[in-house]
Amino acid sequence: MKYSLNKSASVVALATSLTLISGTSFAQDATLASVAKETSYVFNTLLFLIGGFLVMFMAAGFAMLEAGLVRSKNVSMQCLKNISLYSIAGIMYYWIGYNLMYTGVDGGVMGSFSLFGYGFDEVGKGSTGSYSTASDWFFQMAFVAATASIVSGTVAERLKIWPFLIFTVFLTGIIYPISGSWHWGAGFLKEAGFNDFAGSTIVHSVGGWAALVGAIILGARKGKYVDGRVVPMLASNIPLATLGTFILWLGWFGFNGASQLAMGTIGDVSDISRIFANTNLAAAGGVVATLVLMQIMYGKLDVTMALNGALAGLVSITAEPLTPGPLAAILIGSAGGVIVVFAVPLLDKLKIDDVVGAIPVHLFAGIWGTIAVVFTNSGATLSAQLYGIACYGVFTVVFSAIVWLALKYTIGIRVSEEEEALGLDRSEIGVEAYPEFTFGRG
Amino acid sequence: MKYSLNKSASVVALATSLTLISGTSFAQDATLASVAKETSYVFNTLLFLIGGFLVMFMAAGFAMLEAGLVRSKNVSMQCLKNISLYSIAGIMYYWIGYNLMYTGVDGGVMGSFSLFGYGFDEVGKGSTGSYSTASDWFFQMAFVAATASIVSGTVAERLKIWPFLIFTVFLTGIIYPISGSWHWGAGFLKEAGFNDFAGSTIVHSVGGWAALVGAIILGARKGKYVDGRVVPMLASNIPLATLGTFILWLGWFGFNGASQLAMGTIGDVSDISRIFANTNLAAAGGVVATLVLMQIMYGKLDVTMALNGALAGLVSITAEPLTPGPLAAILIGSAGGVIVVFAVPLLDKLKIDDVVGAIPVHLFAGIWGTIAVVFTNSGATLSAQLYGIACYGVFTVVFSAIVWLALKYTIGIRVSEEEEALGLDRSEIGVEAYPEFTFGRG
Amino acid sequence: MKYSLNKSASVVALATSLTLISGTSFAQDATLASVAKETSYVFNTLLFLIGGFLVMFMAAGFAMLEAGLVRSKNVSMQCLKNISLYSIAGIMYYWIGYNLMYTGVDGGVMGSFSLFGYGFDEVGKGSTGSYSTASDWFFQMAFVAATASIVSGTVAERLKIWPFLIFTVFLTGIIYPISGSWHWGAGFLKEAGFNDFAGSTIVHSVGGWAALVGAIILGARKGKYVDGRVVPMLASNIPLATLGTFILWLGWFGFNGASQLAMGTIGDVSDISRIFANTNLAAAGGVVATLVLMQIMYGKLDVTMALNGALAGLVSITAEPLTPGPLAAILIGSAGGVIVVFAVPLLDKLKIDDVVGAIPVHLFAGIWGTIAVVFTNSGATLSAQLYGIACYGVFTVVFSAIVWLALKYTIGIRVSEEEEALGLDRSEIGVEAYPEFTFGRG
Amino acid sequence: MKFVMAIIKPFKLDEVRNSLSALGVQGLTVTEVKGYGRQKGQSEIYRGAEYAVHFVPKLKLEIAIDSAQETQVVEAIREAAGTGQIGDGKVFVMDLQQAMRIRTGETGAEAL
Amino acid sequence: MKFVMAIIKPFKLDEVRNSLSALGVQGLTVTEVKGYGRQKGQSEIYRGAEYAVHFVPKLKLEIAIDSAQETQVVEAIREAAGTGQIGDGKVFVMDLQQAMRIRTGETGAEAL
Amino acid sequence: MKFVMAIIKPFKLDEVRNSLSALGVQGLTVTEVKGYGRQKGQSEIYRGAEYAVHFVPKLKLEIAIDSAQETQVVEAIREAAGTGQIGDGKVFVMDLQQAMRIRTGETGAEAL
Ligand SMILES: Nc1ncnc2c1ncn2[C@@H]1O[C@H](COP(=O)(O)OP(=O)(O)O)[C@@H](O)[C@H]1O
Ligand SMILES: Nc1ncnc2c1ncn2[C@@H]1O[C@H](COP(=O)(O)OP(=O)(O)O)[C@@H](O)[C@H]1O
Ligand SMILES: Nc1ncnc2c1ncn2[C@@H]1O[C@H](COP(=O)(O)OP(=O)(O)O)[C@@H](O)[C@H]1O
Repeated sequence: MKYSLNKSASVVALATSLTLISGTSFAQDATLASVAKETSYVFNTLLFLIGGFLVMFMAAGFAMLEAGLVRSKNVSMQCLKNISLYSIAGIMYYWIGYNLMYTGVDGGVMGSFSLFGYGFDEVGKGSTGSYSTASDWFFQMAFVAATASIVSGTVAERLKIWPFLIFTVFLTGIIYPISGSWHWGAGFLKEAGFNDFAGSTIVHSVGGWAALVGAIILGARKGKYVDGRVVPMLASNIPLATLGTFILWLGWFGFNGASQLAMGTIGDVSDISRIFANTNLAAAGGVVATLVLMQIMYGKLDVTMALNGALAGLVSITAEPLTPGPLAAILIGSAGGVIVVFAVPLLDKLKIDDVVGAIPVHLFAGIWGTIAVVFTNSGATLSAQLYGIACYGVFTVVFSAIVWLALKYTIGIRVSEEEEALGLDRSEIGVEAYPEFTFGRG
Repeated sequence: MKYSLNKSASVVALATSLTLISGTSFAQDATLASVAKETSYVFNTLLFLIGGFLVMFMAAGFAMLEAGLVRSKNVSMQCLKNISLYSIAGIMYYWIGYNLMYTGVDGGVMGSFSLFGYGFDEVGKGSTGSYSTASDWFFQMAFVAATASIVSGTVAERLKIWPFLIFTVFLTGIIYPISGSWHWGAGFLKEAGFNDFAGSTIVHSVGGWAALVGAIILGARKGKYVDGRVVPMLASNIPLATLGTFILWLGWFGFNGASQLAMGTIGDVSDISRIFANTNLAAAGGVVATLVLMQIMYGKLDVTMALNGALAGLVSITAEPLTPGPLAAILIGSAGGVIVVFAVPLLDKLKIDDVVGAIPVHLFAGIWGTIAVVFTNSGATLSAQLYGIACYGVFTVVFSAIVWLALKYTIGIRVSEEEEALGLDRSEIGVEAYPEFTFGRG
Repeated sequence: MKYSLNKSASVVALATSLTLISGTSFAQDATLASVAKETSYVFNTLLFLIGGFLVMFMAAGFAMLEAGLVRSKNVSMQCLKNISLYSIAGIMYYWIGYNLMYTGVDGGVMGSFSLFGYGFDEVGKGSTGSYSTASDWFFQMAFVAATASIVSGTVAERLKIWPFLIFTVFLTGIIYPISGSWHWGAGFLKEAGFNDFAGSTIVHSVGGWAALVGAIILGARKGKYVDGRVVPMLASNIPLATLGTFILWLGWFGFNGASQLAMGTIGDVSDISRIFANTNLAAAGGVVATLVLMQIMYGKLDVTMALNGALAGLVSITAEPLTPGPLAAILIGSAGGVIVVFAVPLLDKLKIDDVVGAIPVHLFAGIWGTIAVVFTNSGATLSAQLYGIACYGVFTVVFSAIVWLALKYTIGIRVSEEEEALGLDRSEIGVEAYPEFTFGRG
Repeated sequence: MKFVMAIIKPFKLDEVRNSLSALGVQGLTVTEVKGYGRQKGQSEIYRGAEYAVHFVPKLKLEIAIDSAQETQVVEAIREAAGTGQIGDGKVFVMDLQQAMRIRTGETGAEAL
Repeated sequence: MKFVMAIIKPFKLDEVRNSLSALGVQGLTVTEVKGYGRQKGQSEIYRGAEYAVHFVPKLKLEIAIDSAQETQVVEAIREAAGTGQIGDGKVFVMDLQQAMRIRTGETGAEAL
Repeated sequence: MKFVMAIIKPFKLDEVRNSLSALGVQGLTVTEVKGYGRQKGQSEIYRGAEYAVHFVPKLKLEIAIDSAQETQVVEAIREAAGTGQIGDGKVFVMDLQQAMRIRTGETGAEAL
């Protein structure tokens, strides 16, 4: 922001100076100012568009990650859930979400409710603001979908398709937009001084809480916990999970970088660059931390943990990717990796069956990242951060519990034991993911 | 465009105003104008480059989609066809295509024919126009490849490799460029008032027509239609097909967005933003429409239909991604999804064997999208749209029928029954796609 | 460059002209200049960011390519190696690499050594240069990782994980940065007139040399060469390898395009456009050359060779993607494809076991591309090119031999015969890549 | 000695293996198979076309045992593998003339 | 009872299954196998290296039948699976001492 | 005739095939199987949870031979497949009543 001030300042300087010698100052000022304004408008909008398509691609990342980590008999289902939730998220966020989150919140707890109330700039005309309305909508929409993707991974392999899609409608149309408005919509948490740059809490923890509640209400997969023992259910396709992780890593540059919300000045684009570098270093730290820790604790590496470690590093830096120096970014990300190594077995001890490790990655690392803001951002206070974390936690847990339970006691949320044994691909959608590779298997 | 006018207007305003007080108006005007011109030149070129690499990546999307939808014994072939066609498309479009399409059409039926006639701007110097020549070539080239990818999916699992590559030479070097010139090359259809913003007809229907003719001349796969029954031949890898669909969805932002052809003004970049949002909503509509319809009609969801639905939604909005409002975009895309659900079984009834559903997605939805332009774009007339659709249909059908038949009666286009049973991977290229996953299968 | 000169020229023109009539020239000049400077600063930085995320994504490309080309029992290992090496590369390049490569080389053989010595621009303030420091770091970092990825493919299926990661530490922290400084760090090779625009030698050959030395010291996979016969070990997943190749192709636009290092002027952005077009045509040439040659020599196509051909085409054009015309680009790339077809069997004759063909693609085609510079770039001399190639070869061979041998005689680098037979996934990391697809196989 | 072959539902493998080892069976060999029988696969819909699935996934267990164990073993399989549902599978018994442990060359019952 | 084992070419499965059910055979079990025999796999080229494929994909059918049906069944398989080409496969017949339906515990011919 | 069934370690396939063809065995059929026996799979760790791998990958060879060859064949397999390590596998021999070559209809030893 500082820079745009400087700029307009100099524009003014020019205006005045010219006023002294001619009546052309207005035209002059207008011209230079308009060139500068137009340029920064284009840059800001371009940032949203690039950031938007990168975050949109994260939907593919989640789909591949989850498709790779579930057993082959549930892979088609995971693919279907992911492309469906991304589609529903877009429609819901247009239909009611965006308004709930961004219009007329002013320090309150939610925006205005209006169906299809949201319109883009007229064709050929831009907005009067400093970026295009549609570009902002597109960018914000991609975030909503990420929240829903987090849930689908945790509750995989036993949740019916339609209840999941209905939950997605509530999550993307109501839960996320309302809670999002508290901070990004300039609601009460903004005023309370809560800081969450790109959504460690607003996106990732919210998704994580919803997933946690879902996992508890749904129960573990049959045969996962037998007489105290944890029975591993192996990932069916490791390279697919690896690809998904890399795609998410790529998308995260848009997720964090474009959350700078402006690119038209030297200051903004340089901050975006810091964010890119920090985001990458945090993910790298997460990976290396899991490698070292797995070797120490188990004497063996585990690729799925390394993948979770990368994502935990990314989630950890998301609340504040700008202010940390490179070393701080590495450390913040590494802590995320450490969290994964300890939290994954912990959840199993608690018999909470999180198929893809989304709860450690998105909820726990999300909380950690939100707290870690205070280490590098002097503007943040621990109390405000904890307050924000608590607000999002309570709201999401309560609201999603209501939706999950309502679904459970109406249409039911879980497939039958036989269907679960047979696999959701055949029982729910009748299309096996790899009909030829699993000859003789359900 | 409006905006660039405004801008130069103000530049002029300044020029004049200064003229009153000094002889420096020229330098002054030149300077401001040159800064503004340079900036918008960079923006426009950058748009082509970003759009270009996004559309280029669609080649990977088609490859994965097709590799996922064919049976495992034909997967390597599908991969080879896709990387080869993309390569051939680039070379042919440089060799003769671009000139045929864009140079000296002026209202006619084709551009000038000249081998290697196309040159890029000199090193260090840009073009005198408002964007770099090479950036435009790169962007346009990526479109040609898409057309060829459409064909490869439909005729999969029975077409020999070389005849396909030869057909690709004609399609990308002659059929597409000539027909493309009619509208985008400012040929007779442009003058006739035909509207196709990003290629529902010019790219997708043309590919679809060529595929349809190929499928008919080639005939169905052995065992696909036995005594009136349709024998399903299951997709071998659903997550791969899902990935391909997501990649195509991503690429479509470049496909439609960069077809605005300029990004240097508030108006242009805001229009691109509208296009991004509409493109996403149309795809979402296509997915949701197939979900609901499949549930109603068959009581079961089918992930491959949902994937086709997303693509049909994208093709539907491609002819006019700018003028529709968000709701209209959702509806236009949903109609594309509906088309898929009905057209896929219909083609089977007609014993037209379209392995990946490219004909419903690209041809039928392409026609629908081209017609749908009239609902939101006041500049378009139904008659002109139908006229354009017909011209492209007739030309592509006739021309590709000639090529397919010529190939059929010379080198032959179809593998032997045994080879087909054994699979093209082993019979034609000797490399199985998954040698270890299909132990004991041909 | 020329263009920025023009621009400042005109700015000066304006300044002077105004000086004649008022004391406002300074303010005036400053304003226009600052608008222009700010704009080009943003463009240049944006180029690094876009180029950076495209090159970062190449890590996924290498991962998929290698995961697809190894046998299924070593796929998890390949995934783990790739995500780990990318992470280590980032940390090492931040820790010591960047300084070694870019600070205070001035014609020498290496930069300054300082731990964590590298800092980004302060928050909100950019650099005083023409782009953000962090954006440059991010872009350069992504290149380092590519070098390490090249190695991992060649030595796959028999190298232990930890020795590989330790080698990666040396390669990305020391070998690459030091040798890179010679040319890109403005070291002695720069002064010697060596030309390598985007790294045919600096990145690809260096990776290739390190891989070659590793392959020789490590020895071939058990059973690969039995009594004079070459025993093929088939790729386990062709579509994955195809996807990896397409991702690399995509990333290469960032690799070569952003190596222009500036985008703020008509000249620069137009040059980037030339680079995009040439890069694409060279890859296309590589593919087509392998197709034709395989048909002639073996009467059968081989998809894995076509994939290698695309990459060889890309590597070949990397040393000089700007000056060639389109036809030259096609020819330079085609030669890369020819190299692959002959070099792959040649290495087998020499019993050098290169699992993924990285040596022909990155080393041989890299050397070819570096030599080919002289055909189109009048500034390059054959002697300087050969001198540079030799320097990089000798240094990398010696240095990496030392590291490989040190590892071999301390912790050991190769798994036991049984472990190799069982597969690295189970012996080293205990997670099979496709536990359900390879029922009954080790 | 006897060669017992059992076709069972895949998810029953662990139960069967456990009850066999309870009987002191030291080893067995499992193969993935597809079964055709009274239990028909559900009819599926793919891209709008209905089709019947003739084959159902099963596991085949092969167990070489001492003749004395025959009845116990068959009975144990029946109990462990039975669900009462159609498609539970079969047990077949053949005569085994010779068995040898490759590692040691032991033959007969010691080899099992 | 008899235990019939047939090694056939994969694409012949449906024909064989049909002609067997025509004979009233109620069930059978299919396994994917690789066969080594007179029919050699074509020699392939991979990355410039030629290699011989020793094993050819086949399907193995296992059918427990009543002894009375033996000749019919073997004959039916021969007709349905035969192409006259090398590699058509084999039919092997062994003695089946006991059969049991897990679901019901029925034994002997009723179990088939 | 005899029906020989051998369970071996996967990487021993080529050696066994070679020594059998040396004996004039014209054909055999291979199946991928998982074996349970004295050789326990190593215990693995997945996402922090330890688990025992009960089944080990093996290959099953089925070879129909003339009775006269029985000892040679069994011996050849033992030599070729043996490593002395636990888990080398087993050889089982059953009586083969009938064999037929589908292509020609030849029966008995000529069919092998
Ligand atoms: N005659 C047979 N020969 C070989 N296998 C058989 C035979 N009959 C049935 N089977 C196997 O047993 C399985 C179960 O038989 P099925 O008739 O479906 O149910 P049930 O065993 O309850 O009668 C079949 O899927 C098939 O694999
Ligand atoms: N002696 C044998 N024991 C077991 N299986 C055999 C034997 N001989 C052949 N087979 C199986 O039969 C298949 C066909 O045999 P082959 O000799 O190739 O052709 P044909 O049956 O026409 O003589 C082989 O692939 C193998 O699976
Ligand atoms: N009683 C049995 N029946 C069938 N297969 C068996 C039997 N015992 C062992 N096997 C097979 O032989 C393989 C090797 O046996 P195992 O006991 O592990 O080692 P060893 O053969 O050295 O005693 C097992 O994995 C299993 O496939």
